Amino acid sequence: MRIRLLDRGFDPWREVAAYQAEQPQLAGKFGATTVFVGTLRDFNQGETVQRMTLEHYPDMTEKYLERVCHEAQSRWQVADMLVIHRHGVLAPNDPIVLVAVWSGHRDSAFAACRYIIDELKTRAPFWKKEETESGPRWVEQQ
Amino acid sequence: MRIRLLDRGFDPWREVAAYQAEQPQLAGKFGATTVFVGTLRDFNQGETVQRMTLEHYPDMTEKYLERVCHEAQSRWQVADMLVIHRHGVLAPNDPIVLVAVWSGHRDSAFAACRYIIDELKTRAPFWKKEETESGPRWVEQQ
Amino acid sequence: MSITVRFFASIREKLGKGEVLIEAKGVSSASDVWDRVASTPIPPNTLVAINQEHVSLAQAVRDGDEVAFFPPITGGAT
Amino acid sequence: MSITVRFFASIREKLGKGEVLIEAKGVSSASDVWDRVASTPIPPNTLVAINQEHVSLAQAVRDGDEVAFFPPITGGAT
Repeated sequence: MRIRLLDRGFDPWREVAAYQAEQPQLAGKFGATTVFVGTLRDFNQGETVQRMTLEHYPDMTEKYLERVCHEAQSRWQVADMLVIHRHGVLAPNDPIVLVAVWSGHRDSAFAACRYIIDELKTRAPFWKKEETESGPRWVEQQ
Repeated sequence: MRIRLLDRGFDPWREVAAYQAEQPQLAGKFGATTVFVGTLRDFNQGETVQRMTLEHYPDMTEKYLERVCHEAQSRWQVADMLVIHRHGVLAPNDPIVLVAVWSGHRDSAFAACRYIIDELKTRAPFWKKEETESGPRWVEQQ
Repeated sequence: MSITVRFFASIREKLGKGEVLIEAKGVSSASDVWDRVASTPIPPNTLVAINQEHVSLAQAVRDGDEVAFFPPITGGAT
Repeated sequence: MSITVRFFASIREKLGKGEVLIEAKGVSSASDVWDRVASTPIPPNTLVAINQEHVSLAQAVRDGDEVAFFPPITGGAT
Protein backbone atom coordinates (compact mmCIF):
# COMPACT_ATOMS: atom_id res chain seq x y z
CA MET A 1 0.00 0.00 0.00
CA ARG A 2 1.32 3.41 -0.88
CA ILE A 3 -0.08 6.89 -0.19
CA ARG A 4 1.60 9.91 -1.70
CA LEU A 5 0.99 13.65 -1.59
CA LEU A 6 2.62 15.43 -4.51
CA ASP A 7 3.22 19.13 -5.10
CA ARG A 8 4.03 18.55 -8.78
CA GLY A 9 2.21 17.07 -11.75
CA PHE A 10 2.07 13.32 -12.26
CA ASP A 11 1.13 10.85 -14.97
CA PRO A 12 -1.44 8.55 -13.32
CA TRP A 13 -0.98 5.68 -15.80
CA ARG A 14 2.77 5.72 -15.43
CA GLU A 15 2.40 5.74 -11.64
CA VAL A 16 0.05 2.75 -11.67
CA ALA A 17 2.33 0.83 -14.04
CA ALA A 18 5.44 1.66 -11.99
CA TYR A 19 3.82 0.74 -8.68
CA GLN A 20 2.49 -2.54 -10.03
CA ALA A 21 5.91 -3.40 -11.48
CA GLU A 22 7.43 -2.86 -8.01
CA GLN A 23 5.09 -5.48 -6.49
CA PRO A 24 6.31 -8.77 -8.00
CA GLN A 25 4.46 -10.68 -5.27
CA LEU A 26 1.18 -9.53 -6.83
CA ALA A 27 1.90 -11.16 -10.21
CA GLY A 28 -0.71 -13.79 -11.01
CA LYS A 29 -2.44 -13.24 -7.65
CA PHE A 30 -5.00 -10.59 -8.59
CA GLY A 31 -7.78 -10.77 -11.15
CA ALA A 32 -9.12 -7.22 -11.02
CA THR A 33 -7.69 -3.72 -10.94
CA THR A 34 -9.91 -0.65 -10.66
CA VAL A 35 -8.41 2.79 -11.09
CA PHE A 36 -10.07 6.14 -10.60
CA VAL A 37 -8.43 9.40 -11.73
CA GLY A 38 -9.90 12.81 -10.94
CA THR A 39 -8.77 15.53 -13.36
CA LEU A 40 -9.08 19.32 -13.29
CA ARG A 41 -11.65 20.52 -15.82
CA ASP A 42 -11.34 23.89 -17.53
CA PHE A 43 -14.86 24.88 -16.47
CA ASN A 44 -16.93 24.62 -13.30
CA GLN A 45 -20.32 26.05 -12.38
CA GLY A 46 -20.53 27.95 -15.65
CA GLU A 47 -17.11 29.61 -15.45
CA THR A 48 -13.78 28.99 -17.12
CA VAL A 49 -11.18 27.73 -14.68
CA GLN A 50 -7.67 29.00 -15.41
CA ARG A 51 -5.87 27.51 -12.44
CA MET A 52 -6.58 25.82 -9.14
CA THR A 53 -4.73 25.82 -5.84
CA LEU A 54 -5.16 22.80 -3.59
CA GLU A 55 -4.48 23.52 0.07
CA HIS A 56 -4.16 20.71 2.59
CA TYR A 57 -3.47 20.08 6.27
CA PRO A 58 -0.08 18.34 6.32
CA ASP A 59 0.09 15.14 8.42
CA MET A 60 -3.66 15.10 9.04
CA THR A 61 -4.19 14.48 5.33
CA GLU A 62 -1.86 11.49 5.23
CA LYS A 63 -3.38 10.14 8.43
CA TYR A 64 -6.91 10.19 7.01
CA LEU A 65 -5.88 8.80 3.63
CA GLU A 66 -4.25 5.88 5.42
CA ARG A 67 -7.27 5.39 7.63
CA VAL A 68 -9.64 5.30 4.66
CA CYS A 69 -7.40 2.75 2.90
CA HIS A 70 -7.26 0.55 5.98
CA GLU A 71 -11.03 0.72 6.28
CA ALA A 72 -11.37 -0.37 2.65
CA GLN A 73 -8.96 -3.23 3.36
CA SER A 74 -11.01 -4.38 6.32
CA ARG A 75 -14.28 -4.32 4.37
CA TRP A 76 -13.21 -5.92 1.11
CA GLN A 77 -10.58 -8.39 -0.02
CA VAL A 78 -7.96 -6.05 -1.35
CA ALA A 79 -4.51 -7.20 -2.48
CA ASP A 80 -2.97 -3.73 -2.76
CA MET A 81 -3.79 -0.02 -3.04
CA LEU A 82 -2.15 3.12 -4.38
CA VAL A 83 -3.43 6.63 -3.62
CA ILE A 84 -1.83 9.81 -4.98
CA HIS A 85 -3.24 13.28 -4.31
CA ARG A 86 -1.92 16.57 -5.66
CA HIS A 87 -1.59 19.79 -3.73
CA GLY A 88 -0.27 23.19 -4.80
CA VAL A 89 -1.06 24.92 -8.06
CA LEU A 90 -2.76 22.93 -10.86
CA ALA A 91 -3.68 23.73 -14.46
CA PRO A 92 -6.71 22.38 -16.35
CA ASN A 93 -6.25 18.78 -17.46
CA ASP A 94 -3.88 18.08 -14.55
CA PRO A 95 -4.67 14.93 -12.58
CA ILE A 96 -5.83 15.77 -9.03
CA VAL A 97 -6.18 12.35 -7.46
CA LEU A 98 -5.49 8.72 -8.31
CA VAL A 99 -6.97 5.70 -6.52
CA ALA A 100 -5.91 2.23 -7.68
CA VAL A 101 -7.08 -1.04 -6.11
CA TRP A 102 -5.85 -4.56 -6.89
CA SER A 103 -8.13 -7.39 -5.85
CA GLY A 104 -9.09 -10.97 -6.58
CA HIS A 105 -12.47 -10.06 -8.03
CA ARG A 106 -14.12 -7.08 -9.64
CA ASP A 107 -16.84 -6.61 -7.04
CA SER A 108 -14.33 -5.84 -4.32
CA ALA A 109 -12.05 -3.84 -6.64
CA PHE A 110 -14.90 -1.52 -7.67
CA ALA A 111 -16.34 -1.25 -4.17
CA ALA A 112 -13.03 -0.47 -2.48
CA CYS A 113 -12.00 2.06 -5.14
CA ARG A 114 -15.33 3.85 -4.89
CA TYR A 115 -15.22 3.80 -1.09
CA ILE A 116 -11.76 5.36 -0.99
CA ILE A 117 -12.57 8.22 -3.37
CA ASP A 118 -15.90 8.95 -1.65
CA GLU A 119 -14.47 8.96 1.87
CA LEU A 120 -11.38 10.88 0.81
CA LYS A 121 -13.63 13.61 -0.53
CA THR A 122 -15.32 14.25 2.81
CA ARG A 123 -12.68 13.31 5.39
CA ALA A 124 -9.19 14.09 4.03
CA PRO A 125 -8.51 17.80 4.59
CA PHE A 126 -8.07 19.35 1.13
CA TRP A 127 -9.56 22.60 -0.13
CA LYS A 128 -9.80 23.79 -3.70
CA LYS A 129 -9.49 27.40 -4.76
CA GLU A 130 -10.27 28.09 -8.39
CA GLU A 131 -9.03 31.03 -10.42
CA THR A 132 -11.78 32.02 -12.84
CA GLU A 133 -12.33 35.01 -15.10
CA SER A 134 -14.25 36.71 -12.28
CA GLY A 135 -11.42 36.13 -9.81
CA PRO A 136 -10.47 33.48 -7.28
CA ARG A 137 -13.12 31.51 -5.39
CA TRP A 138 -13.10 28.68 -2.91
CA VAL A 139 -14.94 25.64 -4.21
CA GLU A 140 -17.95 24.86 -2.02
CA GLN A 141 -18.99 21.38 -1.10
CA GLN A 142 -21.99 20.25 -3.14
CA MET B 1 -14.64 5.49 -28.69
CA ARG B 2 -12.38 2.59 -29.57
CA ILE B 3 -12.93 -1.16 -29.31
CA ARG B 4 -10.05 -3.53 -30.00
CA LEU B 5 -9.62 -7.27 -30.03
CA LEU B 6 -5.99 -8.29 -29.64
CA ASP B 7 -4.32 -11.64 -30.14
CA ARG B 8 -1.15 -10.49 -28.39
CA GLY B 9 -0.30 -9.16 -24.95
CA PHE B 10 -0.87 -5.50 -24.11
CA ASP B 11 0.08 -3.03 -21.39
CA PRO B 12 -3.25 -1.59 -20.19
CA TRP B 13 -1.74 1.56 -18.65
CA ARG B 14 0.22 2.35 -21.77
CA GLU B 15 -2.92 1.82 -23.88
CA VAL B 16 -4.99 4.18 -21.72
CA ALA B 17 -2.26 6.83 -21.75
CA ALA B 18 -1.81 6.53 -25.53
CA TYR B 19 -5.52 6.64 -26.26
CA GLN B 20 -6.05 9.66 -24.02
CA ALA B 21 -3.11 11.46 -25.63
CA GLU B 22 -4.73 10.89 -29.04
CA GLN B 23 -7.93 12.69 -27.92
CA PRO B 24 -6.82 16.34 -27.53
CA GLN B 25 -10.48 17.42 -27.62
CA LEU B 26 -10.93 15.71 -24.24
CA ALA B 27 -8.29 17.84 -22.48
CA GLY B 28 -9.87 19.87 -19.68
CA LYS B 29 -13.35 18.52 -20.51
CA PHE B 30 -13.51 15.48 -18.26
CA GLY B 31 -13.25 15.30 -14.50
CA ALA B 32 -13.31 11.55 -13.95
CA THR B 33 -11.69 8.48 -15.49
CA THR B 34 -12.50 4.97 -14.31
CA VAL B 35 -10.46 2.06 -15.59
CA PHE B 36 -11.04 -1.62 -15.01
CA VAL B 37 -8.44 -4.25 -15.92
CA GLY B 38 -9.11 -7.98 -15.68
CA THR B 39 -5.95 -10.07 -15.33
CA LEU B 40 -5.29 -13.82 -15.56
CA ARG B 41 -4.59 -15.30 -12.16
CA ASP B 42 -2.30 -18.28 -11.70
CA PHE B 43 -4.98 -20.22 -9.80
CA ASN B 44 -8.71 -20.82 -10.17
CA GLN B 45 -11.08 -23.11 -8.32
CA GLY B 46 -8.24 -24.62 -6.33
CA GLU B 47 -5.98 -25.41 -9.27
CA THR B 48 -2.84 -23.85 -10.69
CA VAL B 49 -3.48 -22.28 -14.07
CA GLN B 50 -0.53 -22.58 -16.44
CA ARG B 51 -2.08 -21.06 -19.52
CA MET B 52 -5.45 -19.98 -20.85
CA THR B 53 -6.89 -19.91 -24.37
CA LEU B 54 -9.59 -17.34 -25.10
CA GLU B 55 -11.82 -18.29 -28.01
CA HIS B 56 -14.21 -15.79 -29.53
CA TYR B 57 -16.78 -15.44 -32.31
CA PRO B 58 -15.22 -12.95 -34.75
CA ASP B 59 -17.47 -10.07 -35.83
CA MET B 60 -20.21 -10.97 -33.35
CA THR B 61 -17.82 -10.09 -30.51
CA GLU B 62 -17.06 -6.63 -31.89
CA LYS B 63 -20.75 -6.04 -32.59
CA TYR B 64 -21.74 -6.78 -29.00
CA LEU B 65 -18.86 -4.82 -27.49
CA GLU B 66 -19.96 -1.82 -29.54
CA ARG B 67 -23.56 -2.30 -28.57
CA VAL B 68 -22.72 -2.45 -24.87
CA CYS B 69 -20.62 0.74 -25.18
CA HIS B 70 -23.44 2.55 -26.97
CA GLU B 71 -25.87 1.47 -24.28
CA ALA B 72 -23.53 2.85 -21.61
CA GLN B 73 -23.31 6.10 -23.58
CA SER B 74 -27.09 6.41 -23.75
CA ARG B 75 -27.52 5.78 -20.01
CA TRP B 76 -24.76 7.95 -18.59
CA GLN B 77 -22.91 11.08 -19.62
CA VAL B 78 -19.78 9.59 -21.06
CA ALA B 79 -17.12 11.65 -22.86
CA ASP B 80 -15.17 8.69 -24.27
CA MET B 81 -14.56 4.95 -23.89
CA LEU B 82 -11.82 2.46 -24.65
CA VAL B 83 -12.34 -1.31 -24.55
CA ILE B 84 -9.60 -3.85 -25.29
CA HIS B 85 -10.13 -7.61 -25.02
CA ARG B 86 -7.54 -10.32 -25.55
CA HIS B 87 -8.07 -13.56 -27.40
CA GLY B 88 -5.67 -16.42 -28.14
CA VAL B 89 -3.21 -17.91 -25.66
CA LEU B 90 -2.54 -16.08 -22.37
CA ALA B 91 -0.13 -16.66 -19.50
CA PRO B 92 -0.79 -15.87 -15.82
CA ASN B 93 -0.52 -12.13 -15.04
CA ASP B 94 -1.51 -11.25 -18.64
CA PRO B 95 -4.25 -8.60 -18.91
CA ILE B 96 -7.46 -10.09 -20.35
CA VAL B 97 -9.68 -7.07 -20.68
CA LEU B 98 -9.47 -3.30 -20.26
CA VAL B 99 -12.45 -0.93 -19.91
CA ALA B 100 -11.74 2.81 -19.60
CA VAL B 101 -14.42 5.50 -19.32
CA TRP B 102 -13.90 9.28 -19.37
CA SER B 103 -16.73 11.35 -17.95
CA GLY B 104 -17.59 14.68 -16.33
CA HIS B 105 -18.28 13.14 -12.94
CA ARG B 106 -17.31 10.08 -10.99
CA ASP B 107 -20.83 8.67 -10.61
CA SER B 108 -21.23 8.21 -14.33
CA ALA B 109 -17.62 7.09 -14.83
CA PHE B 110 -17.98 4.29 -12.26
CA ALA B 111 -21.46 3.29 -13.40
CA ALA B 112 -20.61 3.13 -17.10
CA CYS B 113 -17.34 1.23 -16.50
CA ARG B 114 -19.11 -1.31 -14.31
CA TYR B 115 -21.96 -1.68 -16.78
CA ILE B 116 -19.61 -2.37 -19.67
CA ILE B 117 -17.58 -5.05 -17.88
CA ASP B 118 -20.72 -6.75 -16.50
CA GLU B 119 -22.59 -6.80 -19.81
CA LEU B 120 -19.48 -7.81 -21.73
CA LYS B 121 -19.15 -10.84 -19.49
CA THR B 122 -22.58 -12.22 -20.37
CA ARG B 123 -23.20 -10.99 -23.92
CA ALA B 124 -19.90 -10.75 -25.81
CA PRO B 125 -19.05 -14.24 -27.11
CA PHE B 126 -15.77 -15.25 -25.46
CA TRP B 127 -14.91 -18.58 -23.90
CA LYS B 128 -12.02 -19.40 -21.60
CA LYS B 129 -10.17 -22.68 -21.59
CA GLU B 130 -7.67 -23.13 -18.78
CA GLU B 131 -4.70 -25.43 -18.80
CA THR B 132 -4.21 -26.78 -15.29
CA GLU B 133 -2.11 -29.55 -13.78
CA SER B 134 -5.02 -31.95 -14.29
CA GLY B 135 -5.37 -30.99 -17.95
CA PRO B 136 -7.37 -28.48 -19.95
CA ARG B 137 -10.87 -27.44 -18.87
CA TRP B 138 -13.43 -24.98 -20.15
CA VAL B 139 -14.26 -22.34 -17.56
CA GLU B 140 -17.93 -22.56 -16.56
CA GLN B 141 -20.09 -19.55 -15.93
CA GLN B 142 -20.59 -19.00 -12.21
CA MET C 1 -28.53 -21.06 -50.88
CA SER C 2 -28.02 -22.85 -47.59
CA ILE C 3 -27.60 -22.30 -43.85
CA THR C 4 -24.15 -21.88 -42.28
CA VAL C 5 -23.96 -23.52 -38.87
CA ARG C 6 -21.15 -22.66 -36.48
CA PHE C 7 -20.05 -24.13 -33.17
CA PHE C 8 -17.80 -22.64 -30.52
CA ALA C 9 -15.80 -23.69 -27.47
CA SER C 10 -16.89 -26.93 -25.73
CA ILE C 11 -19.70 -27.52 -28.25
CA ARG C 12 -17.27 -27.24 -31.14
CA GLU C 13 -14.97 -29.75 -29.42
CA LYS C 14 -17.78 -32.20 -28.59
CA LEU C 15 -19.15 -32.18 -32.14
CA GLY C 16 -15.65 -32.23 -33.58
CA LYS C 17 -16.47 -29.49 -36.08
CA GLY C 18 -16.49 -25.71 -36.19
CA GLU C 19 -18.68 -25.05 -39.19
CA VAL C 20 -21.02 -26.94 -41.51
CA LEU C 21 -23.35 -25.99 -44.34
CA ILE C 22 -26.83 -27.50 -44.43
CA GLU C 23 -29.76 -27.31 -46.82
CA ALA C 24 -32.42 -24.89 -45.66
CA LYS C 25 -35.20 -27.23 -46.77
CA GLY C 26 -37.21 -28.71 -43.89
CA VAL C 27 -35.55 -26.47 -41.31
CA SER C 28 -37.75 -23.82 -39.73
CA SER C 29 -36.17 -22.99 -36.34
CA ALA C 30 -32.74 -22.92 -34.66
CA SER C 31 -33.86 -26.04 -32.81
CA ASP C 32 -34.41 -27.83 -36.16
CA VAL C 33 -30.91 -26.80 -37.22
CA TRP C 34 -29.41 -28.48 -34.15
CA ASP C 35 -31.35 -31.68 -34.82
CA ARG C 36 -30.09 -31.74 -38.40
CA VAL C 37 -26.38 -31.35 -37.47
CA ALA C 38 -26.07 -33.25 -34.18
CA SER C 39 -27.10 -36.73 -33.13
CA THR C 40 -27.27 -35.81 -29.43
CA PRO C 41 -29.77 -33.53 -27.65
CA ILE C 42 -28.70 -29.90 -27.34
CA PRO C 43 -26.77 -29.40 -24.06
CA PRO C 44 -28.66 -27.41 -21.41
CA ASN C 45 -27.87 -23.68 -21.32
CA THR C 46 -26.64 -23.70 -24.91
CA LEU C 47 -26.83 -20.21 -26.42
CA VAL C 48 -27.97 -19.57 -29.97
CA ALA C 49 -27.17 -16.71 -32.33
CA ILE C 50 -28.70 -16.11 -35.74
CA ASN C 51 -26.75 -13.75 -37.95
CA GLN C 52 -24.66 -12.86 -34.88
CA GLU C 53 -27.59 -11.82 -32.73
CA HIS C 54 -28.52 -13.67 -29.55
CA VAL C 55 -31.90 -15.40 -30.07
CA SER C 56 -33.90 -18.27 -28.59
CA LEU C 57 -33.92 -21.86 -29.87
CA ALA C 58 -37.45 -21.32 -31.19
CA GLN C 59 -36.33 -18.47 -33.44
CA ALA C 60 -37.18 -18.91 -37.12
CA VAL C 61 -34.29 -19.66 -39.50
CA ARG C 62 -34.22 -18.67 -43.15
CA ASP C 63 -32.19 -19.62 -46.16
CA GLY C 64 -28.84 -17.79 -46.07
CA ASP C 65 -28.76 -17.39 -42.29
CA GLU C 66 -25.72 -18.04 -40.12
CA VAL C 67 -26.75 -20.03 -37.04
CA ALA C 68 -24.30 -20.47 -34.14
CA PHE C 69 -24.43 -22.68 -31.04
CA PHE C 70 -22.19 -22.08 -28.05
CA PRO C 71 -21.98 -22.56 -24.28
CA PRO C 72 -22.55 -19.76 -21.76
CA ILE C 73 -20.12 -16.91 -22.23
CA THR C 74 -17.08 -16.66 -19.97
CA GLY C 75 -15.17 -13.63 -21.24
CA GLY C 76 -14.17 -10.58 -19.29
CA ALA C 77 -12.79 -10.83 -15.79
CA THR C 78 -13.24 -12.54 -12.47
CA MET D 1 2.34 24.84 27.58
CA SER D 2 -0.30 26.33 25.34
CA ILE D 3 -2.76 25.48 22.61
CA THR D 4 -1.80 25.72 18.94
CA VAL D 5 -4.70 26.94 16.80
CA ARG D 6 -4.62 26.49 13.04
CA PHE D 7 -6.87 27.80 10.30
CA PHE D 8 -7.19 26.60 6.72
CA ALA D 9 -8.57 27.73 3.39
CA SER D 10 -11.34 30.39 3.47
CA ILE D 11 -11.24 30.58 7.27
CA ARG D 12 -7.49 31.23 7.22
CA GLU D 13 -8.05 33.99 4.65
CA LYS D 14 -10.94 35.58 6.55
CA LEU D 15 -9.06 35.64 9.83
CA GLY D 16 -5.87 36.71 8.08
CA LYS D 17 -3.80 34.16 9.97
CA GLY D 18 -2.80 30.51 9.63
CA GLU D 19 -1.65 29.71 13.14
CA VAL D 20 -1.73 31.25 16.62
CA LEU D 21 -0.73 30.12 20.09
CA ILE D 22 -3.10 30.74 22.98
CA GLU D 23 -2.97 30.14 26.71
CA ALA D 24 -4.87 27.03 27.74
CA LYS D 25 -6.25 28.75 30.83
CA GLY D 26 -10.01 29.36 30.70
CA VAL D 27 -10.46 27.29 27.56
CA SER D 28 -12.37 24.04 27.93
CA SER D 29 -13.83 23.24 24.50
CA ALA D 30 -13.03 23.80 20.81
CA SER D 31 -15.86 26.32 20.84
CA ASP D 32 -14.05 28.30 23.57
CA VAL D 33 -10.91 28.26 21.44
CA TRP D 34 -12.75 29.88 18.55
CA ASP D 35 -14.19 32.59 20.81
CA ARG D 36 -10.71 33.35 22.10
CA VAL D 37 -9.12 33.75 18.67
CA ALA D 38 -11.88 35.27 16.55
CA SER D 39 -14.14 38.28 17.04
CA THR D 40 -16.84 36.90 14.72
CA PRO D 41 -19.15 33.91 15.26
CA ILE D 42 -17.89 30.64 13.86
CA PRO D 43 -19.12 30.23 10.25
CA PRO D 44 -21.82 27.57 9.81
CA ASN D 45 -20.50 24.14 8.73
CA THR D 46 -17.02 24.86 10.05
CA LEU D 47 -15.14 21.64 10.77
CA VAL D 48 -12.95 21.15 13.81
CA ALA D 49 -9.99 18.86 14.38
CA ILE D 50 -8.13 18.31 17.63
CA ASN D 51 -4.70 16.76 17.27
CA GLN D 52 -5.60 16.05 13.64
CA GLU D 53 -8.77 14.09 14.41
CA HIS D 54 -12.18 15.29 13.30
CA VAL D 55 -14.22 16.21 16.41
CA SER D 56 -17.25 18.33 17.32
CA LEU D 57 -17.15 21.93 18.56
CA ALA D 58 -18.12 20.73 22.02
CA GLN D 59 -15.04 18.51 22.28
CA ALA D 60 -12.83 19.17 25.30
CA VAL D 61 -9.46 20.83 24.67
CA ARG D 62 -6.39 20.30 26.81
CA ASP D 63 -3.11 22.06 27.28
CA GLY D 64 -0.72 21.10 24.46
CA ASP D 65 -3.47 20.30 21.96
CA GLU D 66 -3.46 21.38 18.34
CA VAL D 67 -6.91 22.71 17.39
CA ALA D 68 -7.77 23.38 13.75
CA PHE D 69 -10.75 25.11 12.13
CA PHE D 70 -11.56 24.73 8.46
CA PRO D 71 -14.43 24.81 5.97
CA PRO D 72 -16.04 21.67 4.51
CA ILE D 73 -13.54 19.56 2.63
CA THR D 74 -13.41 19.78 -1.17
CA GLY D 75 -10.59 17.45 -2.17
CA GLY D 76 -10.76 14.53 -4.51
CA ALA D 77 -12.70 14.69 -7.73
CA THR D 78 -15.91 15.88 -9.28
